[in-house]
Amino acid sequence: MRYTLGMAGALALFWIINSGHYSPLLLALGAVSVLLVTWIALRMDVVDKESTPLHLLGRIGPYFLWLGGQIIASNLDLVQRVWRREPRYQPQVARLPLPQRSDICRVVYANSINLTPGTLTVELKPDHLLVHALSEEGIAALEAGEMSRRVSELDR
Amino acid sequence: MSAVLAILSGACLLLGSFLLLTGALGFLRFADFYARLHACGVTETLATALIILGLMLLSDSYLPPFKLLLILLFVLFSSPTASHALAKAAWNAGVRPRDNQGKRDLPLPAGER
Amino acid sequence: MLALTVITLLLVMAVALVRAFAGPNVFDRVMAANLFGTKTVLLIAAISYLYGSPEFLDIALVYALINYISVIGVLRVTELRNEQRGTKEGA
Amino acid sequence: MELLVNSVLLMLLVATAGALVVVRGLLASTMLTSVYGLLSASFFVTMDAVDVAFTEAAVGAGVSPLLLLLTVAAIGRGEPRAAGALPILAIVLVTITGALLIIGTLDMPPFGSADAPAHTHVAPRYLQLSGEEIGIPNVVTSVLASYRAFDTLGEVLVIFTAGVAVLLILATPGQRGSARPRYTPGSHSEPHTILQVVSKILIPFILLFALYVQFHGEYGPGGGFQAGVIFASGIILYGLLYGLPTVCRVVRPAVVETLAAVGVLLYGTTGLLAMLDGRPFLDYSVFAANPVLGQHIGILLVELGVGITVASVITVIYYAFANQFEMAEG
Repeated sequence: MRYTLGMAGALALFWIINSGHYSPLLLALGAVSVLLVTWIALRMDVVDKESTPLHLLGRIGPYFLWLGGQIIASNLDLVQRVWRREPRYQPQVARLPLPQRSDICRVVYANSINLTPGTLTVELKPDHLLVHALSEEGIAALEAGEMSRRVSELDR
Repeated sequence: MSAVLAILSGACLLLGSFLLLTGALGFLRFADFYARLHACGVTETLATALIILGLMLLSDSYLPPFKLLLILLFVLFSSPTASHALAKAAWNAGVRPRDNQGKRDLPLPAGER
Repeated sequence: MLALTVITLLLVMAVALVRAFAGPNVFDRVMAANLFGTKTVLLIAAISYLYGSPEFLDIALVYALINYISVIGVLRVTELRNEQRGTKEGA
Repeated sequence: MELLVNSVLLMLLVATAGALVVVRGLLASTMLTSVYGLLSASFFVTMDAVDVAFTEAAVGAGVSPLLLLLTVAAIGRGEPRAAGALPILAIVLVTITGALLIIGTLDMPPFGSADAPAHTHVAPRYLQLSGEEIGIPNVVTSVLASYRAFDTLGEVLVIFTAGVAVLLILATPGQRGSARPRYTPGSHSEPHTILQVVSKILIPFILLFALYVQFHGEYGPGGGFQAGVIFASGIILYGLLYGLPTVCRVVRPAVVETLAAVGVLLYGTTGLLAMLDGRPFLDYSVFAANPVLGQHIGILLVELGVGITVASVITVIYYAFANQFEMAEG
């Protein structure tokens, strides 16, 4: 129920931000649309703690700030690799452990790896990730486990 | 005030454009499929964020910035996911990563083929 | 600056097109199409500011939402191919 | 600047078209088609044809590559190399037709000229009076759903007929002209955790955005056609990730097939209601004492009909196609 309400709330917010017209007719149509979509989403069985991660909301902010820093750093690294006369990179493939138990955290972890340029999740298996990286440093940084630890903390 | 905003937005747009060019260059120069995928990643995260931020600073009414924010949010959701889907599809189809000359296959962790 | 951004975007789109044409492998073309999609989102957003008509943003929003569906379609196609090959080998 | 953007986009468009002709391999062609769609949408945007751009965005770059992909999945990726010598007849025919078309454009008025027939016939009236007569900001919607509502009814019928035709051709044998999955394979061998979780978050927003486009057609770009396509692509995304049987359980084929007809009927009935009152077909002024309000209600109803039909027909076509390749798979 909590998740249903959360999703309906998010959808209503999406409608209001997009609409820009607040006549009674359009607001009523908006309410009907939100109800319809929520109903379809319930039928699709996509309303659960993964699609509406309310429990993460409090802790996700600081994580995104940290992730933003990582993204900028790895972008700068990639920029200097690309603009050399001879593009310099040493690709690596490695397996990483996947300690996160909940699907949402695994996805946050995998997509954080994807969002930082230079590392890319190729496969997400039940107990490990297959990661392709442009350099040994990229793999080493992931193996050091800071990102993994921070993602695990989200769920706690 | 608006002059400061204009300068800030110009800086964001300029940096974003530079990153876009970087990504395109990498996309053109890298020898291996997976490496090119990384180059796309550069252009898609930070450059998108910077350009959209630059545009947001240019708005004078309140609705467009919100829409831009939504666009940024959805791009940040979908672009890493698309990269992953693409890598997975290529892996499924038997494309294996190569070294930086695009000649030899990389050593894979034990158990992968 | 806006004009510069638009020109850069067009240039990047041209580069993506070169990749889409040159390949070498089919996934490079898929990647190029995907890159093209995100660049179109940005191009339409930038043009909407350049021409001063914010209603274009809706179109950019549509792309941002549905751009990645075709990549998922490609993933499904390769999977089906693998499954078919698997059943043939099994038989 | 505008000229530069337009000419670069057009050059890219021509290059893509050329590449489409040369490239072998159907998957590659499909991707180039999607690039072509994206480019034409950008081009329409720069020409200020926002509603057309919207349609192209949703159809040309969204749904049609997907349907092509499903076709590729069903028939395989290879394209046989044409055997034999150059297709001389085809080249001659294409050259002559192309030349005739180019000669034809010479008679057209210059681009944007104010005294072109298109701008002197009914367009001034639409532009000047639609504000008073219909009272909605988006003139395109006024023209489409009110002044030219009868034409639009024809277009909706075309879409409906296309859906029926696809069903007739691709119907599963023994199921009375319907394409429904016959068997229930187990869940996918490997779940797509990342894609499924992200799509779980995005699908409700795609669907709601479709409805937003549906109901704001009077104010901004969009309307029933675009909304229907976006809604259907949300459903197709769900189907791609969770499998055809699951999506058929959520959105039943029988319901979708009925809805395709309901949309057309809604449109037609709106028109008939006017006739019951002794007014011409599709004259919306009967719906309220105030004619402008009547126009509002009428446009909302017919756009809803369009949206329902388009969404249903595209979903039906997806079911029929997907059923085809899942049968090839099984």
